Amino acid sequence: MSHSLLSPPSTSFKSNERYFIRVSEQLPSLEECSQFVSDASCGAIATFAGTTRDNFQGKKVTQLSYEGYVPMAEKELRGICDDACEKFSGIHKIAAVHILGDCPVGFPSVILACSSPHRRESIHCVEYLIDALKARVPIWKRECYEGDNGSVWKENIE
Amino acid sequence: MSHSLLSPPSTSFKSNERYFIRVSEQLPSLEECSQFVSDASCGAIATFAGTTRDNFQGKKVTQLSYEGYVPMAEKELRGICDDACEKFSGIHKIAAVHILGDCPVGFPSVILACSSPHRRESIHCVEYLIDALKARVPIWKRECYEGDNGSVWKENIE
Amino acid sequence: MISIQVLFFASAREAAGDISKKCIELTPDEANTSSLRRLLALEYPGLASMVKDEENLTLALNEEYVTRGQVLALKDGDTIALIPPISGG
Amino acid sequence: MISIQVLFFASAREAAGDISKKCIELTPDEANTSSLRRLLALEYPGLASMVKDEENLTLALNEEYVTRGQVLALKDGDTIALIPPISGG
Repeated sequence: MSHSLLSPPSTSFKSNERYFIRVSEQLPSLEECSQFVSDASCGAIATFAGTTRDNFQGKKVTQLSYEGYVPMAEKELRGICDDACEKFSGIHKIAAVHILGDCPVGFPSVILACSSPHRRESIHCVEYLIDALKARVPIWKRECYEGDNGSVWKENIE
Repeated sequence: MSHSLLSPPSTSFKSNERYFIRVSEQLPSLEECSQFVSDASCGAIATFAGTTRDNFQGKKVTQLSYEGYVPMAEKELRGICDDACEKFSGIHKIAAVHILGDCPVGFPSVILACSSPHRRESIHCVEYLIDALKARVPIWKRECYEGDNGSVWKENIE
Repeated sequence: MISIQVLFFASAREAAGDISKKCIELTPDEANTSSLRRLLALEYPGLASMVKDEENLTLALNEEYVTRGQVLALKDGDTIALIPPISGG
Repeated sequence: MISIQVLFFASAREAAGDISKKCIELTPDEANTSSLRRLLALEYPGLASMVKDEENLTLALNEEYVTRGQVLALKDGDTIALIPPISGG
């Protein structure tokens, strides 16, 4: 896949679907998520990507490894998108994708993108989406530490 | 520039600079902005892209055309980034780029991206950045309408 | 007797001895989520403390969360998933 | 006499007859932003109503906005930009 410096809205990744939902070992790119939601009627695209950090409470993290209850995770993501569209009436399209399996430091594990005619709704929607995803979607991450420090299943506390 | 489906943090677009500021006819891509801000210490990247809408108050828009006071616009963007880093202490890096010249329907005119260890600050920062950009940065857009409907210089009201 | 499918995820999967999926038969008396928790605790001692604690392990019935405190009837062909605290994102 | 550079943008540029840049000479008495607005209104009639109205046109002195109501002294070599209402984004 090749992008010019000035990326036009690609037709290759367009769809009549309102949502692009995926929980899989192949995470779509930020550009693909953005292109999915982009639309001539929309002046705003907001995105959020969660990436693997190299540290947790002083321990060096080597990677995260994700497990998911895939059909239910995709169903919950769809439910979150429905809730978001009800809450933020201007939202046009949403992409919500999450990785499974290993996610090395610096790589994205989750990407959210949404579009709306005006900016406020997209930005607030993306915050709503990541909060809801962390609260509702049945996905688990194991954090792996350097050396003999093993690994632990994490828990979203917020 | 080529991206795999699972984009690693590229080293090609890394920089020791904290900010990537540009006001020019060649707008960097969303992926480049995201890669600039990505960092192993950060678990969150938020972005905002403003794109040309195809309509305004019932009139069909064919394109926007941007003019800027480039050195001052870049200076103001830098000032906005400094203010944002003071306001949101976790912000690691920021990209703030704006197009000049013609911007057809669906194309991005402005891209903002920032990274932070945790999600809340990046998302709030990106909202702060676009609000401040619209309030402070000396850039003007002319909206061009279909047929004989001419064009007008716009004014940010909010 | 009815037959349901139980899915184990993450720490619950490991606590059960790395079992991901198990078909379980229930008598009509046992055909509810509360009895199922008791049966799973007996069958998988490593899972016992977790599966008996609603704070720690949520159930999903046919891909819908079971609300805390709720006891739902189970019928033949249902799928129950054991959902330890989630950590997506 | 001092010499300053004036930059015209967007609607101000068009109102002045599509002039982007102009070198202007000021006497010591005129060497301030308030007098400059008056001189520009005389020199560019199309720009007059705009340049006399601080609500409508802001000045930037050497790439810094001049606060509304403020009158700043100008010195040789300064750059003043005429900033109509902005619309970036």
